Amino acid sequence: MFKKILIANRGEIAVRIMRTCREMGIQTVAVYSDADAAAAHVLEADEAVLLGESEPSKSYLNINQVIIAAEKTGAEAIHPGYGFLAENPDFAESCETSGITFIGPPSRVIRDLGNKTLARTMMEKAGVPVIPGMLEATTDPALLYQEAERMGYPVLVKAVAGGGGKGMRIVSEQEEMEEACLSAMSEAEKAFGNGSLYLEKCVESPRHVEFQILADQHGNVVHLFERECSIQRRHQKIIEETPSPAMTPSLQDAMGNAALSVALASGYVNAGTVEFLLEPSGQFYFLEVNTRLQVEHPITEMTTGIDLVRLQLEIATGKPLAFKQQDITRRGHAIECRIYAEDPEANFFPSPGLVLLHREPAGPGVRNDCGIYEGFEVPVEYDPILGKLIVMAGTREAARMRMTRALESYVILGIRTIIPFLIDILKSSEFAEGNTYTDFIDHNFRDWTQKMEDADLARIAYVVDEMTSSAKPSATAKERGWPTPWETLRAWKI
Amino acid sequence: MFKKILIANRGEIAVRIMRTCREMGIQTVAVYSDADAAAAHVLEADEAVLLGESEPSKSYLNINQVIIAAEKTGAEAIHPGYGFLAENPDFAESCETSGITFIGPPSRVIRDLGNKTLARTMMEKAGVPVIPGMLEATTDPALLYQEAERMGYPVLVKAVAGGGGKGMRIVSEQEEMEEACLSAMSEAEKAFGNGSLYLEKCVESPRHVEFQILADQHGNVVHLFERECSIQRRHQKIIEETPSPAMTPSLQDAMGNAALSVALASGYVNAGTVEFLLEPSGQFYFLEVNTRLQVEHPITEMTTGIDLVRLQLEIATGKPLAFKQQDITRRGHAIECRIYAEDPEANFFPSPGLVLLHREPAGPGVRNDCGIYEGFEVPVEYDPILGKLIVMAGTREAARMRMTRALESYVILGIRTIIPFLIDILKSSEFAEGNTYTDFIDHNFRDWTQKMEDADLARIAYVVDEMTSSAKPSATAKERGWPTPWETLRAWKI
Amino acid sequence: MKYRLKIAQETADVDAFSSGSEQNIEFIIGEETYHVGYRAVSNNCLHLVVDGKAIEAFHIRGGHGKHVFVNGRSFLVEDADQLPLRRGRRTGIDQAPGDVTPPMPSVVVRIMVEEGDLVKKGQGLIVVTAMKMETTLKAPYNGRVTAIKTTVDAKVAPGDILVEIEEEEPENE
Amino acid sequence: MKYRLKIAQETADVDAFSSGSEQNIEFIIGEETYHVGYRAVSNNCLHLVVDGKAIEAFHIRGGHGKHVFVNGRSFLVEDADQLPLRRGRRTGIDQAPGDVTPPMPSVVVRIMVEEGDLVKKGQGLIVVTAMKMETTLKAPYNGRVTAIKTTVDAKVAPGDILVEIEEEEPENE
Repeated sequence: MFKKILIANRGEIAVRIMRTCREMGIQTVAVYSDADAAAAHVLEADEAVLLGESEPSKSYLNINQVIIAAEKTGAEAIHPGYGFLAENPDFAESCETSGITFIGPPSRVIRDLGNKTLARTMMEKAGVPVIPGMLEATTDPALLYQEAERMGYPVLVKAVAGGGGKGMRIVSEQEEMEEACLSAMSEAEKAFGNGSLYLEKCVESPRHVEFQILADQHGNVVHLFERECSIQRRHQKIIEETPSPAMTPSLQDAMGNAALSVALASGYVNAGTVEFLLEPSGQFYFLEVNTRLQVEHPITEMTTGIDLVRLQLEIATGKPLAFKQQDITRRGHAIECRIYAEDPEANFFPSPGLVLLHREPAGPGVRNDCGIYEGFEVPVEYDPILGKLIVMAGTREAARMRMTRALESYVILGIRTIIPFLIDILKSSEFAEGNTYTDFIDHNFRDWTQKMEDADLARIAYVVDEMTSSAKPSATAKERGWPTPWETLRAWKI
Repeated sequence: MFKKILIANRGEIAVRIMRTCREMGIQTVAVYSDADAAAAHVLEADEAVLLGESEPSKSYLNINQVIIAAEKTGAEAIHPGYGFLAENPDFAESCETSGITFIGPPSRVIRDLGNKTLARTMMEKAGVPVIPGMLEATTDPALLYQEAERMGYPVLVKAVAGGGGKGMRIVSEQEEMEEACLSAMSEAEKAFGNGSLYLEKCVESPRHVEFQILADQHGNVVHLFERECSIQRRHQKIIEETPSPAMTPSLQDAMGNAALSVALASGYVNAGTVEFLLEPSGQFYFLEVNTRLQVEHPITEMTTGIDLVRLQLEIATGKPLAFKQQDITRRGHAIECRIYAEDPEANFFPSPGLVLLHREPAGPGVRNDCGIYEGFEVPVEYDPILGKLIVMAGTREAARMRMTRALESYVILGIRTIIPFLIDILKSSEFAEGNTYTDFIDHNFRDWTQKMEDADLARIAYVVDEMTSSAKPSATAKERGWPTPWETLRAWKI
Repeated sequence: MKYRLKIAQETADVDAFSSGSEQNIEFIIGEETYHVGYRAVSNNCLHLVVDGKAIEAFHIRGGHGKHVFVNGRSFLVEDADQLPLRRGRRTGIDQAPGDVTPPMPSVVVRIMVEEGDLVKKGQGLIVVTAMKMETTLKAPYNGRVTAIKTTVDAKVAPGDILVEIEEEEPENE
Repeated sequence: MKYRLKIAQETADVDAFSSGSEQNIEFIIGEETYHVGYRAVSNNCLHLVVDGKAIEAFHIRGGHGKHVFVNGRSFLVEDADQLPLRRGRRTGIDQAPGDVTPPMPSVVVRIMVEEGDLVKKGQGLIVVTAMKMETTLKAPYNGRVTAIKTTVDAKVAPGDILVEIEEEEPENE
């Protein structure tokens, strides 16, 4: 096993990877940007190397700097986490040529599968059903308009190098097409360095169902069942669960086998995720492969009892899988909620800033993969994901109630989060009944607003604190030695 | 299902029970003493009723007060937790006669099994092996000395009403017998209101292995596999795990069947634990039945995926068990460490006082059932158990490493805890190899002292804080509005 | 004690009466009456019993008020009597009709109009980004762009007016 | 900066030199030298890099010093120059030979000797209880009980002398 590895990521996923490393006796090297000098992943690591300025391109996306950090610290391998360089084939290749083990698939596999249209062609050949759409990506808006007319609206504009909803737009009519293409291209160019787009026919009322796969270097491939990730806002998953409420034994076999075919067709190695759209009819379509650890991997870990990061490391050292498909069992029901720093009262706009108070939920079956702490300033430069709250229980209903309790006891003050929105979804009868489609939010929560029932309780708490605080001066952020939120947002003009 | 129940306990176990209640939509009523007005279980409950003074006999052991609290708040049932009134048959009977459901076995079963000598006789009849010993308890020291002479030292002095090591002494020679009997009698009288003692032959180098049982009101009985609890200090369990490192499939069958025989012989209902001593030869002896939820129940929950409190509540409402023995599977390996407020540098004497700083461990497979919080004053009146740290992982070794990491990241300042002692046990080769016998501590850690390797690091931290604190004044407990530890220990003279 | 406490856009009158016994307060908020028992658990945590139901409330000063957490929701509670008379409000995009201002600190990515352009209500004017998320600020009403007060890559914050638009057919003039 | 810092019974000289660059300090403690980088993460948490290895240290004032947590262990660190010259020490039972004093706040359960009794080293004198656990305080040497300064049910704390014993054959006289 490796003696030391570098984690080329930040926040909750870097912390999560380091925890497994520590449990395996592996030393960890964190990398960080100026904005992250006191970030949770820096505190968790055995060593930390400054990459550069806060702008991702100057730090977390800077391949050279990351490789130099690994060489300088003697790290034998690099775990890329998700996002940033995780699905960048050039990065994997740089690791390969520098003699550093990239903990993920070979660069060739990442390159093939990262090209969404090539991946579609490959899977079609392997007999895996794919959605009708363009097979060639383009940066020519005219070509996109023409294809959209041919296919008929609604269409899905997607970035060829995309993932996580970045550079993706649903366009329901011609008038919206121009701005959608321009803004998707700009987003994709920024996020992936590649603005090429392609179109897909919009599948109506689908579920997003994905299969976790594991493949070792010896040709052994297994899947670890599905995750349903239909609850999305702006094409970003916000709630994931396993099993999918729509799953049946025969569908699970069919989709599981399709996932294995995808892995075999692409020569996959290490952990990956095969994403499908599932129609109400039971028909499913291959969407794409995420060639890395998935944000929502913990729900698979909790229900299968398998530590995916540990297996990623073992596979990367050449160890064969110690189990076969039939040895893998799943138990109970797990739900994950992503905790985004977004203001549900201001159109879900991102809410960076100082975490003034942080009390985490706890208890049986509750796991909080968290990248913040009290006193941490959430930077404006990176994804708004603060962490993920995951629960497991015996049944879906017990898991739903457990998640509700956990969310209701999760205190984050100073920045805004989507927790109240998540609570209302979890409590809704639509979610309770498992009617989870990718248009769930638009359909059920389009006009959601913060419930004000408890506003009087908040007023009461305010006054009680005022009345009792003479004896016990309320510590403000300033008195606790922290800068106030507005002071810390570096160089903003107000 | 019940609409509202009362939890007749305090601290971590009361909090843990309330969490399941909340997830089942059941309202909770806490009870508390003067010392516990701001205890964690009071903060967790929907309602709270003051029982009386801090002395247990005037609050948590006051049957009338508890029944009145239940009646006043309209609680339909009472969960007794462990300790206090949990194994008091008079309390169960008072509930029965007041028309309140006691969440546990019928008072008759508690009474039968609480009489250790009667229980021995009952189990002998049922064909379950028991340890040679006295069948009659006594408060006459002379009779105890005489029996000890007859049996031969070493002997075990045990309280007939005992449990949790209270009123228990190992006596290896005649000279120690007098003080041992007097102090055991006094302890037992205090703890259980019954000072009667009996003797057992000391089994040498045994493991403590217990089976979790569940029985519904319809005659269905299952066991949920074993827990090994050999790592004990002063007859108090400090580390528990499942599976037992000594377990084999045939032994598991034999002991599991014995546990089921015990349940059937006693007419058991609800959750309980059958304790055995297991000799290196594989011979095992019935010790006693704990007729309540066990402190270490979480390791069973984590490996079987079953919420024992939920099942206790369902059984209490008359619901039949939804599964049979063969449906119950166990996965992975779980370890629990009890976090006692005891000073490992001062002979493990209890360490009550104010919790100045509290940072809980987190991460995959980590559960902290905790009854304290930052700013809480741990009372001098009650058990020194602050909580329990539990981990699960795929293998024993992975669980051992995970627990080590979790313990090393658990920060409790202000009071002393046994965490450094636990870390050294977890890291020892004897524990790693599974050589866990009830004399493990005496054998391997008799002369344990705190490692001072990190003392210089502590000095460095002290100085760095001094040097940087001009800019950022270090908040003392006083400045944070809390009384200092010495002020809070009510009425102690110094 | 009397307070006027504002949460989001709602200001309510709060009267608090100490009801004799030491740890009890009676509240009248608007039309509602609440009987409240309390205990300060720590500097940032209160245990309240409101009409018999226990709740844990967390609170901390920040910005112009106190952040308060109850029942899974957090609120910014401000003392309306101590607020500056007029200031840039943290609001949804639709709520400050005349202002084209970002809802959070962010960076200008694209300016889609020029001075003198006629714009329609809802038309995209400026795209800003924060935490890798882009948002389009839209025209609050039909009108003519009279000034663009920012540039691409500028860092902007709530309250900054980025575009000035003269309303075409003002309703109230 | 120079300190004399005491942990348990060990006092060590600590010299700290700011080594030019802003966030680095060189320490000499006894015979050892440490190169330390640091960052104050919060009021109670430091991120230290000691000879290249990162550690998170937590600290808070309490009692006569600072409680400090590193690598899973907590220490009470005291400034030896600022300690009262002589005070009741928090010690193990064997470490303060002349004192029969409880190690922690506790309650007297039983007194097993009377004034004038001859006692042997290790003989049980008094049983105290705290958190439902009983501990027997034992005679530190052979001698005669000259005074019993407590009663059953009395609340006692570290530093209180509960029994006075005149040593029978003092070694140093």
